[in-house]
Amino acid sequence: MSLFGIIASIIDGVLVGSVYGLAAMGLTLIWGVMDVVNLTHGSMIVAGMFALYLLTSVLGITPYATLLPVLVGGFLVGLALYWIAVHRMIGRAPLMSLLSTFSVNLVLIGLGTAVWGTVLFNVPVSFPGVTWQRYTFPGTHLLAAALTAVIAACLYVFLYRTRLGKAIRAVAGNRQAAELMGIPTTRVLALAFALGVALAGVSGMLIATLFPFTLLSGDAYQLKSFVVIVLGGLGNPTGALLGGIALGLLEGLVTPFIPVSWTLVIEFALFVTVLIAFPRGVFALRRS
Amino acid sequence: MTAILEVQEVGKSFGGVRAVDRLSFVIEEREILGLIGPNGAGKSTLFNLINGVFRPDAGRVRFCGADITGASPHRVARLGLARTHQIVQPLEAMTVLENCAVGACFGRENLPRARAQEAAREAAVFVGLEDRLDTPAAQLTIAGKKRLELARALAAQPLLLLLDEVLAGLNPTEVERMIGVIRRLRERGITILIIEHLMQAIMSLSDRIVVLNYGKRLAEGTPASVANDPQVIEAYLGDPALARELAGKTRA
Amino acid sequence: MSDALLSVEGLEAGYGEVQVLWGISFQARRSALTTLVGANGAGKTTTLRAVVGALRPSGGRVLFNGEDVTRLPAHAKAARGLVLVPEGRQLFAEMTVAENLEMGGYSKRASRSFAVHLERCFTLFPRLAERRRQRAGTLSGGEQQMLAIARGLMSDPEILMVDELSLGLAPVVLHQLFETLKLLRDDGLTIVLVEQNVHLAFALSDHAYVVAEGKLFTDGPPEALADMPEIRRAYLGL
Amino acid sequence: MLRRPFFWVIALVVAVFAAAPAIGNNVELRESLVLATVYITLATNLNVVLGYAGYVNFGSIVFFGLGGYLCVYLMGAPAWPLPVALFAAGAAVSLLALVFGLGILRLRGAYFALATIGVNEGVEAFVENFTPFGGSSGLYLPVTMFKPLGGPMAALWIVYFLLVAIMGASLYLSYAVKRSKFGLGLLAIGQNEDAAQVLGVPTRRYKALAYSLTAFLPALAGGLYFFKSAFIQPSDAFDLTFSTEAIVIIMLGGQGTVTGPALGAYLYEELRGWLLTSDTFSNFQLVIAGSLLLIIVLFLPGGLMGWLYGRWPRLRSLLE
Repeated sequence: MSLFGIIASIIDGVLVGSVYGLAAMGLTLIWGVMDVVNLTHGSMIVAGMFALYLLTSVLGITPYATLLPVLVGGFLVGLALYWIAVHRMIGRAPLMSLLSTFSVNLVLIGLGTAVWGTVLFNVPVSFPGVTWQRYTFPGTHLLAAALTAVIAACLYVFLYRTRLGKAIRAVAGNRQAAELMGIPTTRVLALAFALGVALAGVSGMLIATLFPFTLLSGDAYQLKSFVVIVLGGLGNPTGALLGGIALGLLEGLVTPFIPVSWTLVIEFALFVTVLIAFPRGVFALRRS
Repeated sequence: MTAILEVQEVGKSFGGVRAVDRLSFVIEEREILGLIGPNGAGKSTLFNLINGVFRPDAGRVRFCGADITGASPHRVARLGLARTHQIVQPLEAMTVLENCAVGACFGRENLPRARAQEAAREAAVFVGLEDRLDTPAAQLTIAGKKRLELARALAAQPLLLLLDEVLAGLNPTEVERMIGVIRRLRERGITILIIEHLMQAIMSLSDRIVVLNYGKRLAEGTPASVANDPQVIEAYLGDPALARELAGKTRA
Repeated sequence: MSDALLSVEGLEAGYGEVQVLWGISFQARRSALTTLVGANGAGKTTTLRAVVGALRPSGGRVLFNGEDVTRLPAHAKAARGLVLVPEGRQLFAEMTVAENLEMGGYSKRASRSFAVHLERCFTLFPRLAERRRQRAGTLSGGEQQMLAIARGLMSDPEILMVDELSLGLAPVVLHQLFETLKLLRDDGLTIVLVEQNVHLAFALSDHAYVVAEGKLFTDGPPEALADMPEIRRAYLGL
Repeated sequence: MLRRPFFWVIALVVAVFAAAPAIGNNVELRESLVLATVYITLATNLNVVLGYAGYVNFGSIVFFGLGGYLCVYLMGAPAWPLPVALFAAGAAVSLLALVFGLGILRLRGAYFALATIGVNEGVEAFVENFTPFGGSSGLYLPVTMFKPLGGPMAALWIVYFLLVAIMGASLYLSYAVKRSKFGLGLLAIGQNEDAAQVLGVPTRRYKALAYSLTAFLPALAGGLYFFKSAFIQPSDAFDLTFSTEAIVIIMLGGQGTVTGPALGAYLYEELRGWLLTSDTFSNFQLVIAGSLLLIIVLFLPGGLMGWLYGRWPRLRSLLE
């Protein structure tokens, strides 16, 4: 393969990787704020995918117009999940929140498979691409990356420039002190959780514009999110985006050279190694 | 007399702050050495450096002649150095007896489980927990948990015991009892290094006192000499002059 | 004392199954500085935490401005001006000084006069103004304590409760902080102080309470208490 | 040992499992009990790490799957006899677990839990690409493999009795560990790892040892299970649902108790059997498992045995 081919592969990897980063942002936000590993993450990604499918095929909405409903719907679902499965687990042993979110995941996946089975879905989305040398970058990839960048920027502005966003960071830093400052921490936790779920949903929707999916795809993307946040540093949304891009870069870099099926092996080996070597994440510069 | 613990030029920093700064002192066998100083002076950090929870940045720690600098806590415990925690660390779901059995099993004697039961019972009775043997640790009062900390350490049959504020949070009667327990420990041949804020207690218990301030040794000597040291009064007991000055301004 | 801004009656609280407070009572007079003293572990910190709602009281009442606020969550009490500067500062270490102050002024009540409070904090603590963009975790111990107090002041407190102001501070810094508290009190702020440095606390207090074993042992003017030998020995560590 | 009531409980369970299908040569019952023995084996071993030492392992199935693969592989091309292949597989998996354990057990809480998922998925992805193991299409055993055991009919009975024995051994292991010094150390780690270390518990070594020790019997069970079906493929061998169910079982029965996992496995099996035969619920197996787990986590965190011991403390001294 030519050098151009490799470069093109890497660029495409980065485009797709940024969407992984978006998914991971939701997961890492929740982890950072309330020390909960949200194991409903995978099913929320799948929910985003199916939301795209249903909204476009049943209601006939144009694919990218589903972004807003998915965001709002994800937020509401997240609020409900927080009160059902997470609220009572705050501050308890990590096992408990792992298990409670895990059990909700089982329920959701179980319900989903009972209704839709595990067949492959594909949402036809077309968007003009960009051609460079002999290589064409699909428009869907470019648009997904662009939307990811916009959403990530919005999240950054929200967390660092608004009062409510800062309150989320304050609660993440020291919940007790935040409460003493008059911040209603329980509401802030629910908000952060809902936001994390909404991000997972939107990322699922974007991923569904790129690749076909099944009801069980969530697991794979959840694992990718884990890899990404371990690279990016737990609880660090900016790091998550970098981690996602790094993962995409890696995928783009290795696919020209080795069979695609080995990338999973490499990713998991990387995941476990990074986890052991840098428990705080490779890009975790902020946490001392 | 022979030194049981030698701390030589030990230092430790956290993010640029020197918690313990080139500190040296020695504890003789069967001695009770008191360690005092303001909050944040580095006392608990020093304990963590001695028993291996932290690794010193500099200096050496010798215990019974062996270099234990940077050795892991479980190895230090096995050698016969036990400690209590300022913030009690009970194994909550386990009973008093089981808590003590952990100490006995993995302490200096390295007892098998069956024999550890005996040592555990004895230690629990020694500190006065005889009627709570089968109570889960979580259900003890603060005073009970403090006692449990001590019992667990004792069950290990230590040569040297590090006591981190075992009297804090006890009422005067309980303090008296605990002081009695500590005295009897020394009679059993255990050397004791004790951190304590209750001045009355530490002055009467200790053979010698080391005063820490900002991780450094501020003074060392008999309780009487330390209590009259103006530097100590300023750093730890509060500066009477400063107090008077403020008082003057307020009531003027 | 009819002009008590805060009145605590028979407060009981604890952690899990362990009860720490066994019916403690005290009052804080308007525009006065009240001190709680007592041995380590006597329940002073627990008292403050139960008063502001960081810990749920299991019995007794907390009356603030004549209103029963016992069961309100901490954030609601803070929003009414019942503010605690907690032991060990509890700053938002990853956030800047300015952001910490902004969080202090989070409640609706406090945010109304945000600019005025910020101005006052920077006047009281010029160091903080210099370091407004610095992360709180990188400040020195004294600066952190200043920020903790300033953050409490940003909440527009009617009553400011300060837990262990002197913890790990150099005497010079401590002196300065006590001066600031005195200034605030003379300005009309009601202050409740828990302090292990009894000398300093008494020098500043209008009234003092001695706490022992989770109960009120005695109270009175600080000079009178300091003169009682049995109190000096048993509870003040003098 | 013989004077402990629990020893007789284990003996009774094993005897019932062995005798029930054997009386009247009830093959149907035997096949339904096979899964129960596997569940009890997996849950009981997992409980030592999860319930005693407090380390949540989401990927415990990796031992089972690797044991299966190694055993089937060794009986295939190298044509090792079953006992040798089985033992070699068990030993190899234990060793591997020790190596993995020393690495990932440095992580705590959620970090460890994630790493276990990573290990399981990584191993599965690896096996899918590993040609000696047949890649994603898996490995088959020829029917002649059953010959040395007296033909397929007899072989299936032997495998079943071996699985029952492994189940019994697992229960005994769990019980013996809990009563031993090693178990005391693990329980201390589960309560407060730092305090345990200060008390002298060699935490790192104990954790790795527990991880390795509890890999052995599940590996044997995996070997037998896949020998029995004469076929193994990655998606069966490393099915995370299996690990998940083991966790549900432990939580249902009571984490950290000796009897809990067995009781939980039995109840879960009953429930599953009932759900699978019921028209309304056959599609909702995961939904039921999930709801059950959520209810336990929210309202009964000690599980059934935890609840029973809470009500009748004397029961604990009798059974634990």
